[in-house]
Formats: sequence, structure tokens, C-alpha cells
Amino acid sequence: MKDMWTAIPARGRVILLVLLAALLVAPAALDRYFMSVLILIFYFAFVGQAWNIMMGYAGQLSLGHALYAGLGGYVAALLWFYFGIGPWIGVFAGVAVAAAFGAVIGWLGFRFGIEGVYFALLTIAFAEFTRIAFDNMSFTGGPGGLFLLYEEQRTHEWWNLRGGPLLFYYLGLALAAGGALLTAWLARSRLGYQWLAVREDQEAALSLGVGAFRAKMIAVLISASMTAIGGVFLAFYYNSLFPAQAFDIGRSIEIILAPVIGGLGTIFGPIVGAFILTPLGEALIALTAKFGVDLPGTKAVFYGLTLMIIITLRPDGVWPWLKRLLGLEPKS
Amino acid sequence: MSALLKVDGISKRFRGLLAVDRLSFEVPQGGIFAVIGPNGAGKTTLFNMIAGVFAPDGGAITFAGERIDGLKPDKICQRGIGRTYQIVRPFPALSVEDNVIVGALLHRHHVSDARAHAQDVLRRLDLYDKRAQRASSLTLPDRKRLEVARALATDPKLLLLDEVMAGLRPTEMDRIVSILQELNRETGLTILLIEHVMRAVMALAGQILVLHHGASIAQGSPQQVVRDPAVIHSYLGAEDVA
Amino acid sequence: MNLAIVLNVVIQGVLTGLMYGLMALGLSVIFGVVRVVNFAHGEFAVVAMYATYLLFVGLGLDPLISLLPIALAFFAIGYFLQITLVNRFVGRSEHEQFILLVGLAIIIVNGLLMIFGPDARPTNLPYSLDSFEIGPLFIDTARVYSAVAALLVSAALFAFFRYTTTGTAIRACADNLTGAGVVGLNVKRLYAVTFGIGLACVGAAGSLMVTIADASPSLAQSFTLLAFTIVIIGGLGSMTGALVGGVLIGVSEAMASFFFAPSMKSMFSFALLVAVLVLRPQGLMGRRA
Amino acid sequence: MTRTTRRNFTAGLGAAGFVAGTAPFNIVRAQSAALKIAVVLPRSGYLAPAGQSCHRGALIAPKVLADYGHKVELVHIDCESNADVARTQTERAINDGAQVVVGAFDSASTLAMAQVCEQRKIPLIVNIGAAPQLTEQGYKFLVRNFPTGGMLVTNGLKLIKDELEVTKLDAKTAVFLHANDTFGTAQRGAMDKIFPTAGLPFKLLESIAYDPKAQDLSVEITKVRALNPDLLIVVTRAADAIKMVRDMVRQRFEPKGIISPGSPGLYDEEFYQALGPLSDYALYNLPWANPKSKMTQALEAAFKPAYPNFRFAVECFNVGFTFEALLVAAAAFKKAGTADGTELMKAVRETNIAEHVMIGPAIKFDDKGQNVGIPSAAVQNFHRTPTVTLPADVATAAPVLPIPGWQKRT
Repeated sequence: MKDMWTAIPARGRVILLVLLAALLVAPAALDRYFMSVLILIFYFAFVGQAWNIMMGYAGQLSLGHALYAGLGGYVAALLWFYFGIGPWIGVFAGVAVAAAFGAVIGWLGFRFGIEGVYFALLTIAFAEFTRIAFDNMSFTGGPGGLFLLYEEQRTHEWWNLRGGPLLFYYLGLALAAGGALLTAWLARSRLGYQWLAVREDQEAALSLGVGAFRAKMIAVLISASMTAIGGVFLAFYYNSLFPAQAFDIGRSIEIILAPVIGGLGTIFGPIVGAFILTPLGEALIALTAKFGVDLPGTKAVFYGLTLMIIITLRPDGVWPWLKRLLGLEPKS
Repeated sequence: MSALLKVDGISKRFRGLLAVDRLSFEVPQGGIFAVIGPNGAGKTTLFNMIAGVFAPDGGAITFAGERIDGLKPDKICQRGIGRTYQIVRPFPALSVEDNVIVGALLHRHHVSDARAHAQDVLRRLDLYDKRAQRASSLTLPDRKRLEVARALATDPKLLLLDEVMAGLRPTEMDRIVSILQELNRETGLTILLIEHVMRAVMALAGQILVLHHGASIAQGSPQQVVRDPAVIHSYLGAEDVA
Repeated sequence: MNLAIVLNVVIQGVLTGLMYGLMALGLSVIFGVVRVVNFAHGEFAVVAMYATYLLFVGLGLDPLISLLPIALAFFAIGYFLQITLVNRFVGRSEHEQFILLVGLAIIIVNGLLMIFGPDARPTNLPYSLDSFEIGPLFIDTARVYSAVAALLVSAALFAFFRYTTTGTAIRACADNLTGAGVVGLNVKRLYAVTFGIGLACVGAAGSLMVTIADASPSLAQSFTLLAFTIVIIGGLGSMTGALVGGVLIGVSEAMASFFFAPSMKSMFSFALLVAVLVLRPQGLMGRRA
Repeated sequence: MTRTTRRNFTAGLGAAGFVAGTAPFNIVRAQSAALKIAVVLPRSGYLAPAGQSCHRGALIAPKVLADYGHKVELVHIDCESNADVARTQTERAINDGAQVVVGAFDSASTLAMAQVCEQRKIPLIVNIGAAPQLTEQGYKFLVRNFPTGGMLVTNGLKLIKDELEVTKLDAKTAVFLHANDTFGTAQRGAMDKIFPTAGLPFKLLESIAYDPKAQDLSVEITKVRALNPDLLIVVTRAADAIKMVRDMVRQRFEPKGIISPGSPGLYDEEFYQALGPLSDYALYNLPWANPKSKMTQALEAAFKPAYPNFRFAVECFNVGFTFEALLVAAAAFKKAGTADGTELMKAVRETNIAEHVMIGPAIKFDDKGQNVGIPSAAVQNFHRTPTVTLPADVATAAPVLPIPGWQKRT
């Protein structure tokens, strides 16, 4: 743990501490709009980190991560809805179910050598399959959605994730920071090296005795579990779930944007990406409004354009470039 | 000396083409054993079978007294066989040191231990000063050495070297030869190498097997083999004996 | 009676599947050669639907005719897109290609929304409500025409790859890229031609699609997903595979709607997809790598 | 909260985009000023067709409301059919001084906004949204001037009975065909519950759910045709309604009536455009603009010059309900005499507006914030125009059943 900290150059440590401190005290100075944007940033940084573990470190392209978020959210929400079981317990069930799905997908994919785009399609297929299944199940509310009650007398039960923006702000911050810490720790572990080896060249990794199947399975399980936790967070933040949104491929795409734009296989990539993309969307809304452009779709066109420009100019993501710019490259 | 590796009548067929044909040989514990032969003789196929990339169609491979044919590459490495690839495959985006750490982690659970071991290996292979470079930025000779370092870091009992000398300048080659000799002498590492460069083979090998069309045409000490008429006819005659 | 209904359902599925197949063919050709996954595929199909709509409303052109100029225009777009933009991404990792084309897809869908608004634009063909009545069977006229057109376009494509020098060169590129470069083929140009052909396919398919659906921006994503499913099932890079996959999906969805709940029919496609990935990853008609 | 802190924060983040567009922070809470309302609608994304239609109602509302003595200032927000955007933009709108929020057609977005409004004590008036749960979740700052799915079906089935009586149609069997989406399943749920006790003279042979994203409905129609019901009861959206009719024509399936117990799809402009005469005689039982109300006429008068390419008769459902949501807010503002959220909400809950746009009694809300008094009208397409045929007091034509065959249309 300690060497994780000492590995960061001094200037980086200062910046990191200042940013963290700023985010910790920010709610005192921020209005609710910025809080709501930051909560989204934290969410996307966290689930982006989860995806980063699987893709950035272990090199497995999943385009169906909404599946895990949706399952986590649904399972915890259903336990709360039917049995009043709080999310702190429900999250374990949600994680277990999501991890089970991850295990099936991983087993099929890795056992049968499904790689690259094919593996991505496998993950999409599972997400879509589950979406349609949830659309056709009545106890989950079907396409009509699952709604969690907003009870005024319980709005301070933070232990049941019944609370206001402050609760979700700090929870989101904790998730994003915790996710980054976990990733940093894993990346420096034996497992982390095995993931990198598998990502770079699986055959060469095997010849060095790396159990690629096991390493990849663990990556999927960790990634699915983290994403499921993110899903629980979101379900209780919004108090409603709809299969068409929870499992939508659009959701899966949203999850992967931050880590790719920020920088895959880096710890700060997903965070930087989330801090770029979510505010970008908000800024584009504000800008189109400011310039009196009242044509729906304008914002999205510019958003798409930005994605294309960033991926063309900074294919490795913004963070590696930013790191050099800030002089944070570790000395060799 | 007992045999560390025993290859007993293995064959491999690709789409009807017999790549290796009932081949048998033994690599003694602590020896350096070379396999030579023209291109397409089945040398790399032989290596791939020993290393577990694919299973032989028939025959048996015994390592340290246990059957290993049909095991997967990672299991074989875990038993103590390290290998390099003819066309090098370093992990390009990783640093030289991290490349070697991956190997070192096979028998070490802590990255710090693995790093220490990796650095030892890198020192031995003259790569220590380049340990922070990305593997993709290395020159070919350095990459070849990195391959050896990575395989060595797994603490193998047997090291399979697939043409590590190809493309090296004579001085670089001599350096590798002496490194390998040192390893063999000091640690008792057994080496099985495929090599085209006869100069290196003659300097290193205690025993040579000549492979032609998937079958052994000669086997013995270097001096015996180079004088073998069949070998001269089918292989050495066609190329310069360096 | 019941058998006749099942037969009717199967025939409709086959006809629809051929149109799907043509769309998927474009994706398959691009992936098979350029090794770029066109995640904006369905979006291009929808652009073609709008183009067909405009030609019909403006000039009274039947989609069966306008598919030719549209395919040509799409070829040009594809060619241009490949040399200017996509070519930089050839050989890069899939997620980078993915982001590039998803960005493009977002722009297309929302651009269409800005230009045409959200409401669907129908192309009311004189025969769009006709059907052939054969005994107890009712077969949609428009669907028959479109399926035949899809077959003709596919046949033309087969002929191109088989009998022309460019076609053969492209196949050489797909089989052995370094080899193709070594013998002096202009790979960059061939890639551009291939991307153009892929888009021409999806353009033609989009034109035909107006006979069964009305142009609207919201169709795009499901088209993309559909094309992917078909191509994987049929075999990425296999031309017959795309058509066979299209028909298979068309029929299986039709049968699933008929015998089970229509709302669950896509589940069968995805289940089929998973089964193919696991049991025959090269696809039904693909060659093992 | 001052502007300085905000600027500090953005500087700290280094995200310049944050600053853009955050309007000066000066809420004027004076009676003489206009009521500032944020209208959140899904104008892009998959709900864009409905969102943009509602938006047209919102755009013409200030002028009409002014004529009735209400001053409102609207902020238009596109929530992109995305609950994340709905939530952050609602926060922003309230920061920028919005005193009431209206929206959002989409249940997920509406619920995301409901929490914001609840926590910030800002009234949220739901213009459209049929999920019954919206008013069952315990939100104190939410009212809905729109029927729940259950109300729609109850009223819709009652009207089917009336229609059969008035036209003396002898229907013995029916099939229920519905889209498997949020709205469609809500309707299905209501149908399963209500139909058995609704006392209708026909038998429901089967209920069929279809994927609203489906590329075609030919198989579904084949299935229906095999059952050969007298009536086809449908819950659709626009695109699939068109496919449904086309496939019915192609397969020569001619039921005696095509009736929606309360859903969109059969009266969208694209439905008329795509089908021409074939769109006629489709019957749908929905809350509808009262053609005989003065306010409706005023709204229509404002709509026509503003949108020459759109027809009020077609859009009056979305436009009308969006307008009424704004009317509820404006009337409450007038009554409360303040824009203070809690006071305003009290006035909203006590709403009693006799003269309004949609057919039905005065707008009132029950304890949960639901207007339970919204009736449906039987509306039928004649000459590509929605025409109110029942109840008789507001009808401008009589219902026609059985419907003429496909080939007999002009």
C-alpha cells in the first residue's frame, strides 16, 4: 500500500491531495446543480474504473456492462421493495447475481476462445437478452418499471440509502476513490501483472506460466461486482428502474466512454474521462441554450464530434498526455 | 546423468503433412542439447509440443519423470520448462523490468520479491540499465535477451531457446553464448536449443540432434555430427558451417 | 389451415431476412477486409432510408430504382470516409474504432433528428399495401420485390468479388495483408473501395427497408445490432453467411413471435448468437481461422 | 450561495465548460413578476416525437395564459429521454430561478425530477405520464393532471361499451394487441384487472404483447388473423400502429372495429401521412381537447399561426395537457400570491379550475396529487382528422361501427 503512494511523484501527490481535499469540502460551497453533476461524475468514474479493470488491464472488451449495473440495481431494489432489506445487505446479493452472470459470460468466452469483437458481441447479447427477459417478467415490474417509495419519515435513513444529495455525493466520492485505490492496488499485485501479460500477449503469458483463464475470470468477476455496486448506487439515487434504460446498450456505451477517453489501463484515466465527459455534456447544453440554439440534437452532435476528435488526436486517452503536460511522469 | 526430458516417439501431422515423425531423444540433466536442421524440418513444431502449445498426435513426452504431453503451456511452465519464441513476443507496452517480473511471479507471490529476482536476471543478461524502457522500444538483440530473461525468471529446470542467435552480430552472439554457459555451469540449468548458427551450436552444445523432414537423421556429440555424411549431405552442405 | 399460417410466417421471415442479409453483407465485407467494425452501420441504413424517402417524395422514384443512385452515392461516401478518417484507425484496437464510429453514429442520428424531426417519414408506394394471394397464403408484394432486389444486389457483389481484378485483389487483401502489400497492391485504395462497397450494400438495403419501415432516427441502433447478430451467426467475412444469417434471423424471429410471445422474439436471436459464438465461433458459413 | 464560490469551484476543476450558461442568480419573488416555469421534455432521444409535440404546446402557452391574466416565463429544457440529464438540468433550472417544474412525459425522467423538486420544495406538475406509481410514491410536491393507466383503461372500456350500444354493433370476440413498453404494460396490467368486471358484451380471446422496436408486425397480425376476432383492441405507439394497419391490409384482415382503450399511435400525423384513407375509422378513447371550450379555441387560435405545418386537431392531446399543466401552475401562483414553493404547492393542491382545455370537470387533485376526474372521449378518425364522437354533449360527429373494409376507403 505504501509504495503506491511513494510511486507518485511529489508534485502529483500535492495535486492529488489538494483535489481530494477540495472534493471533500466542496459540498459546503457548491450548489445542488454542481453536486448533482459531480454525483454523476463519481458514478461514471467508478463504473468506468470497473470496466477499466476488465479492458484496460485484462484486455477483455465488454460492451454489455450495463448488464451488471442493471442486475445489481434490480436485485438490491427488489430486496428493498419486497422484503425491506436495506441496500447495504442487498448490495451483496446484487453483486452475487452480477458476478454469477459475469462468471457465465467469462466462462463461455474464455473457455471457448471467444475474443475481441466476438467477445464484445457475447456481452451485448447477454445484456440484450436480460433486458428483454426483464421486460417480460412481472415481479420486476416489467417494462413498466420498478419504483422505490419516497417516504418522508425515512429520508434520513442513510443506512438504507434514503437521503439527499449530500449522502450520495460522499458515497459517490467514496466509490470513485475506493475504486481507484482498489485498481491501483490490483495493478501492482501479482494478479495485475498477470492481467497486463494476458492483455499484451496471451500466448506469451501462458508460456510464462500465467494462468490466463483464471486471471481473466477474476477480472470479469471483480469488474462485474464493482459495476453492480455502481448499479445499486444509481438505483437508490433515482428510486426507479426500467429495463429499457438499465440494460440499454446506450448505457453500456456511456460506461466505457470515460475510461477510453481518459486513458485505458491507467488508474486516473476513468476519473479524468468522467471529469471531461459529464461536464462536457452539461456545458454543451448550457452553450446551446446561451447561443439560442433551440434545435434538439445539437448538443449530441457536438458531443459525438468531440468523441471523434479526442479519439483521433489522443488515442491513448487524455490522461497520459495530461500527465506529461503536468510533469507527472515518474522519473526513470 | 539421468534424462531430464525424454521425448519418446512423438509425431505431429498438419493437414496431412507430417511435421514431426516418431521422434525420440533424451536431454540429460544439466546438459546443453541442440536441435539443428533446415527450415521446415519440424524444429519449432517439436518445441511447441514440448511447451504445450499443441499436443503430439502420438508418443510421449516425459519431464522429470512425469508425462507432460497434452498439458497446457501454463501448466508446463509451472512444471519448470521455460521457453523463448523464434519471433520474439515481448509484452510491448510494459517496461523491460515488468516483462521479467511477470515471469518472476510464477514462483513468487510478492511483487517486491519478484522485482528483486527480475533485477538479478536483468543484470545477468546486461539489461539492467534498460529496465525502465518500454519493451517495444528495444532493439532486436535486446528483445532476444529479454525473451531469455523473461523465461529465466520463471526459474526453469529446462530452458527451450528457439533461435535466439538469429540476427545477432558475432560479438552479441558471443556474449549470449557466454551468458548461457555461465548459467549452465553455475545453476545447473538444462538447455534445449534450436539454432541455425553453427558457431553458437558448436560452442554451446554437448549433444546435437539433426532433424530432417521431421525425423532424426543424426544424434551425438558436435564433433560426431558435423562429420556425419548424411548431415553434410542434407543440411550442412547447403549452408556455411560457421 | 394452421400449416398454411406457419408457412406464411416462414415465407415472410425469409423475405425480410434477405433484406436484413443485404444490410449485414455490407458489415461483413468491411470487417472481413478492412478489419474495422462499423458500429455506425444501422445509422447509415437510416440515412439511406431518408434519401430514398426524399427521392420518392421529390422525384417520385421507386425505391427499387433509387437504390442504384443511393448505392453509388454511398459508395462515394464510404470511399471518402475510409481515406479521410477510418484509415487512421485500421489496425488500431477495437475500442478505439468503436469510439470513433459511435461518435459518428451519434452525429448521424442527431443530425437526422435536427433535419427531419423525430416523426417517421413514410414512403407510400403504390404497391406497398398489395399482397400476392396464393391459396391460403398472403405474401406482401413490396417484400417480394425487395427480397428479389436484395438477392440481385448480392449476386452482383458476388460477381464483382469473383470476376473482377479489383474484387480478386480485395480478396487477396483479406486473406493475406502482408502478401498483398508485397505483391504491390495498393492496400489503402482497396480498403477505400471495400468500405465504399460495404456502405453501398447498406445504402441499397436502406432503400429496400423503406418498403417495410418508415424512416425515423430511432431505428438506427436496432439495425446496427441486428446486422451484427446476423454477421456473427453467418460468419464474419463470409458473404453467403450474411445472407444465410439474415434469413435465419428473419425466420427464427418470425417463428418465435408466432409460437411464443412476440415481445420476446429478439431473445431467440441473441440466444442463437450465443450458441453460435460458443459452438461455431467462425459462424455457420465461415472458415475456421 | 454566491457566484464567487461557484467560480472558485470551476476554476479549481479547470473545467471551463462549467461556467458557461449559468445565468445570474437573482430570483425575483415578487407578485408582480412572472412565474418562472421550467418545462422539461424529452425533445431528443427515443421519446422525441412526443416531447417535441408537447413542446409546441409549451411554446404557445405564455401568450394564451396572458390573455387569461397569467404571467409566466418559461425555460425550455430538453432532457434527451435521459433521467441523468433530467435530474441535473432540473437542479440547474431551479438554481436559475425556476419556481415550478413541468414535465416530463417520460416516467424515469419524471421520477428523477420528482426527488429534486421534493427536496427543494418546488412544485412539479406532471403534464403527461400514465405510470400509476408516479402519484403513489409519496411525493408531496408532485401533482399529475393526467389519468393513470388504470383510469385510461377503465374509462376506455366504458366508452367501448357505449360505442357498441350507440352503433348497435354485435361484437362477440376481441383480441388485445399491445406494445411491450412502459405504457403498453401499464395498460395491459389495467386491462387484465378491469376487463373481467367491465361487463363488456364480447369475449377477450387473447392478449398479445409485441416488441415496440420490432421491424414489422406481419407475424403478429397473422396470429390475430388466425383468431379472427370481431374487434381488435390495441395499445400502440406511432410507428408500430402504422405497421399494424399496413399488415392488416396486406393480409386482408378486416375487423369490425379497431379500438384503443387509451393510447397514442392512431392519431399521430405520421399515421395519417403514412396510411391516408386507411387511417380513418380507427377509434381511440382518450382524454381529448374539448372542441366546445373557449379556452381550447383560444389555444387553437394561437397554435395555427405558430405552427402552420402542424394540425391542432392532431396535436391537441400533447399540446392540451402541457398547456393545462402550465395553467395549473399559473392559477396557483395567482391564488397563492407568492412563488414560495411551499405556499405555491398548497395552492396547487387546492387547484379548482373549471374552465380549461381538456374535456371533463374542473381540474382538481386528490390527496395523492392525482386528478382523478379526467374522463376519456371516444375519438374517431374521419377524413384524416380526429373527431370527438362521444360523449354526446361534446361530440361533433357520431361514431361509425363497423368500420368499412380497406378497399372501400377514399
